[in-house]
Amino acid sequence: MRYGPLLVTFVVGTALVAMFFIPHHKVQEGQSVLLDWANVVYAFALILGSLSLWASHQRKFLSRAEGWPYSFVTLAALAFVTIAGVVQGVEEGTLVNRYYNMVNSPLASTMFALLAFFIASAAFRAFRARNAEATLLLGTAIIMMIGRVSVGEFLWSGFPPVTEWLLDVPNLAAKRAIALGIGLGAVSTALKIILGIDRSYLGRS
Amino acid sequence: MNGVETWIAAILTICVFSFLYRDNPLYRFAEHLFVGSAAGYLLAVQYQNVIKPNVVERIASGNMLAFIPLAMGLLVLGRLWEKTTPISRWAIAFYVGIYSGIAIPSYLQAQVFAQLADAVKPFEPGWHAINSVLILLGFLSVVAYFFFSAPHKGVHGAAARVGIWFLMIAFGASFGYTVMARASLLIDRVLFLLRDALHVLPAI
Amino acid sequence: MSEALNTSWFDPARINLLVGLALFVAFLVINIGRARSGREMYIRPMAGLKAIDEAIGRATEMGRRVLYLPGLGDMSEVGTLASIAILSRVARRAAEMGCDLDVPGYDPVASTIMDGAARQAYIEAGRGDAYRPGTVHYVSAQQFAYVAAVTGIMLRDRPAANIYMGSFYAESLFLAETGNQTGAIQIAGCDQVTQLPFFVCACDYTLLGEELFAAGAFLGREPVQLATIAAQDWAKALAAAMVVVSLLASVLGHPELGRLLQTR
Amino acid sequence: MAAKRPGGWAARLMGLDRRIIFALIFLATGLPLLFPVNLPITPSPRVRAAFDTVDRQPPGTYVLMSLDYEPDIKAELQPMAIAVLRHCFRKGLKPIVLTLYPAAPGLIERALVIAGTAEGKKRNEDYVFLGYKSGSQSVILGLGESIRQMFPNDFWGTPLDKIPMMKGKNSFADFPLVINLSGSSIADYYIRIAATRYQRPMVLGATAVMATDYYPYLSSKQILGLIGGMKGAAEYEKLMDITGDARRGMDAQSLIHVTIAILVLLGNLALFLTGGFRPGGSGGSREGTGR
Repeated sequence: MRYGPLLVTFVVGTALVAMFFIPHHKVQEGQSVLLDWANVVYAFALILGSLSLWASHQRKFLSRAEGWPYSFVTLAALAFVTIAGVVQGVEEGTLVNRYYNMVNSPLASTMFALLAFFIASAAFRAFRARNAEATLLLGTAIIMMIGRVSVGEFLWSGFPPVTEWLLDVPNLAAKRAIALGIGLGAVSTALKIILGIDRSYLGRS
Repeated sequence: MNGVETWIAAILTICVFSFLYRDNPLYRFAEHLFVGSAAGYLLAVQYQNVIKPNVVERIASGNMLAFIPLAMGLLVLGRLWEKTTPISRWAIAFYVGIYSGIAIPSYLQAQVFAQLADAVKPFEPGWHAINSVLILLGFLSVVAYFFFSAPHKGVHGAAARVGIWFLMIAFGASFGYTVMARASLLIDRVLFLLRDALHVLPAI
Repeated sequence: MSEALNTSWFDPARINLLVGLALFVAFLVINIGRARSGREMYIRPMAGLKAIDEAIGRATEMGRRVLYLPGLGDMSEVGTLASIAILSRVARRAAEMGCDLDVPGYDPVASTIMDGAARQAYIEAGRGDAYRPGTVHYVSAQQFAYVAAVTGIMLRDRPAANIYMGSFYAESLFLAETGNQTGAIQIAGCDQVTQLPFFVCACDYTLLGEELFAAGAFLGREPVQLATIAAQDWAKALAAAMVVVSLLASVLGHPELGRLLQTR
Repeated sequence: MAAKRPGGWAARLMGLDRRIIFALIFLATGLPLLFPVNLPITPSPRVRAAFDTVDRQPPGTYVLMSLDYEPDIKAELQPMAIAVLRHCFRKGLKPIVLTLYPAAPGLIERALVIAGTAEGKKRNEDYVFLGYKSGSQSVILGLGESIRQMFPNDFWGTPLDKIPMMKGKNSFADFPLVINLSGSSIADYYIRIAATRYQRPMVLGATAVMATDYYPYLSSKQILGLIGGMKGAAEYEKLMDITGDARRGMDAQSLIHVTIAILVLLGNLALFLTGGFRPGGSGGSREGTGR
């Protein structure tokens, strides 16, 4: 029982790595079947998560804990959208699709839009030329900001080419080195899991 | 969207903007409504696009193979009760095995080999070669900065220091050119409020 | 014309990737051997990781929670796997110090895994009974619904420390800026390059890119784990050397060395 | 008022309440929308290349348009879609439109109605909307084989065989031009499959953040034009001589960027006055910049 799951991870993991190198159509079909199974496991994990989300808000609502009316809103929305979506579907013309355009979409796009405010407050607080490095950071950011809008072009026609040079040379060099490091770090992390060196995911560290 | 739906969307938009002032009942309402609605939408989409085609319809059409993913899914639900929690590890092990196995070759190809293939492209002709040299210098100095097994001292320390300068320029550039994307989203929301909700601006 | 069904058992165009992978596994095995034979594995200190202990200590003194955000990547993002390894170390420290932990989850599978990992960490710290069942709780798998819920936690529960470890996307600035506003000490580690500038600007400590992957091993301090970081360094040195050598070769008129790295 | 120490207002400025910054950003967005200034827009070579590629198609040419963006990021790509659709209609081209995003059909239907009424074009005569199909990469591969296998009916349920416009149109081969507007990796699939494998001339529209990653494909001619973000869409509207949401937004873009730049400069002026600058850097601690 203890080593069973570790063996499953090793066998399945090694098989998926091997499938990358085997173009045989039967093997590729096998891979897509395994991926479909993984998607089903994800769906059931989502059900598990949603049940625990429901339970925590229900507990808060029934015990009239602080903020219980808000929990009722979550419970009502969760129940309505799930039932309507499962019964009628979610595509264009269904109830849930109209609800999505009326509730989910404006909430998501407005939350996304708040980033414009936070980028301003973060720039104001953090872009302080305390030392050489901070000056490099804020100087590049200012040049990039001004150079990318029409007023920048208006002030000096050289702005846009400078912003493109910043992206094509220093930014590219640093991003390439970071990507290389991330790639090797990711391969190492995934290998540790398949080879059983790191078992924290099984609740044993 | 018809009139009422536009108004509801506009009210929810204002509830979210109110967060900028401070945390308040309007924002808290929008937050809880969003958490419930999003969870519901995800469950509905997962049922329609994953569970129904891969499990319900396959079993209905007599494909017995579909019982395996169903069984693994039920193993995951085993975590609902204390004594059945250990058996859920089998489904988790399968899931982690799948995505670790996929990750190794795809990260190796996209993040390691693709970057190196780009890095070894021959120098550009003429004075553009300066850019190629700068890119190589930047690449090597940032790699030196990320080296773990040696302290940042001596030549390695100097290279790491140059690496920090390249990192700072890269972060400044990346920060700067993200501003436009975020500003676009805010412009879209304010345009929605001014035109579609308040009709202060003419419709297109 | 549909492609004839492929029946070959090996794709020769991907031989270079196979060699690369074999080399990496070899580096791993060699370094694990070195670590097991007792050689001391030096890894340079990372300020962000030292700060995690201080942050948990400060939260314990103030009697407030530590908020651990595992990122918005699903399990196909290896940053999420790295975050699980870091969480089990952070949970153990929190258990030893008697500090309360709060882990709002984005990916449902990762949330399930982290619940197990955190529970196990408390048991190994001898504090199995102190583990609060709702510590790891799934919140939402929609990007900004998750942000709405987490910012609500930040502003109402006022955790003393916010730890961001994993793959974060456009929402990174929203979370870090709100956290900064509450005065919490903030430590971030992220493998999404475009989000690093925002964490650098809004957090006290930021682990850059691959430092996220080294953090789990570094916090664990087990020799075998440190060996994997050494293996990464060997591979990085080899990659840098290959770039220099093949550029030199192409300048001297032999560009074919570079074509070895082309992949399909 | 008693003469304050010069550091007085500077110290206050350093600790400025961020809600004042939020109010400034709100004004910088709303005012230019209400009172447009119309700062000059000069189309960049990349957007002009995209415009020329569409412009030189003879009337009646069929164009495959894949519009792949969710409502959350429609700010940059919806105005772009409307401008490109109007261009196709004005040139008498025949766009066949589809999407690979589940929540996009409503948006695209609205874009087609706006562009259609503006240029006097009608459904199933001048354009066809195939709607949404899940499975991004597999759908694009499918379009190389047979459109009808991927999209048996159009968005409103009419079988393709009953639409005269679709007669003889079976796969990529029948489309001399492919246009993809995307906010994600779907652009890579179209470049790899439509442009490279099936050698289709292709124009790409992308969000501002993504656009820079596709400059190399332009220089390698895998794509013939690149429209980047709201600025690219505004440039396309300028070339079309129309004023859409992109051009309306450009004044606000400039004012927001200038506002942030001025705030940062003021903050540093205040820092300088309160003696915060330590020349020569503070050693290796990169985190110092974050505080």
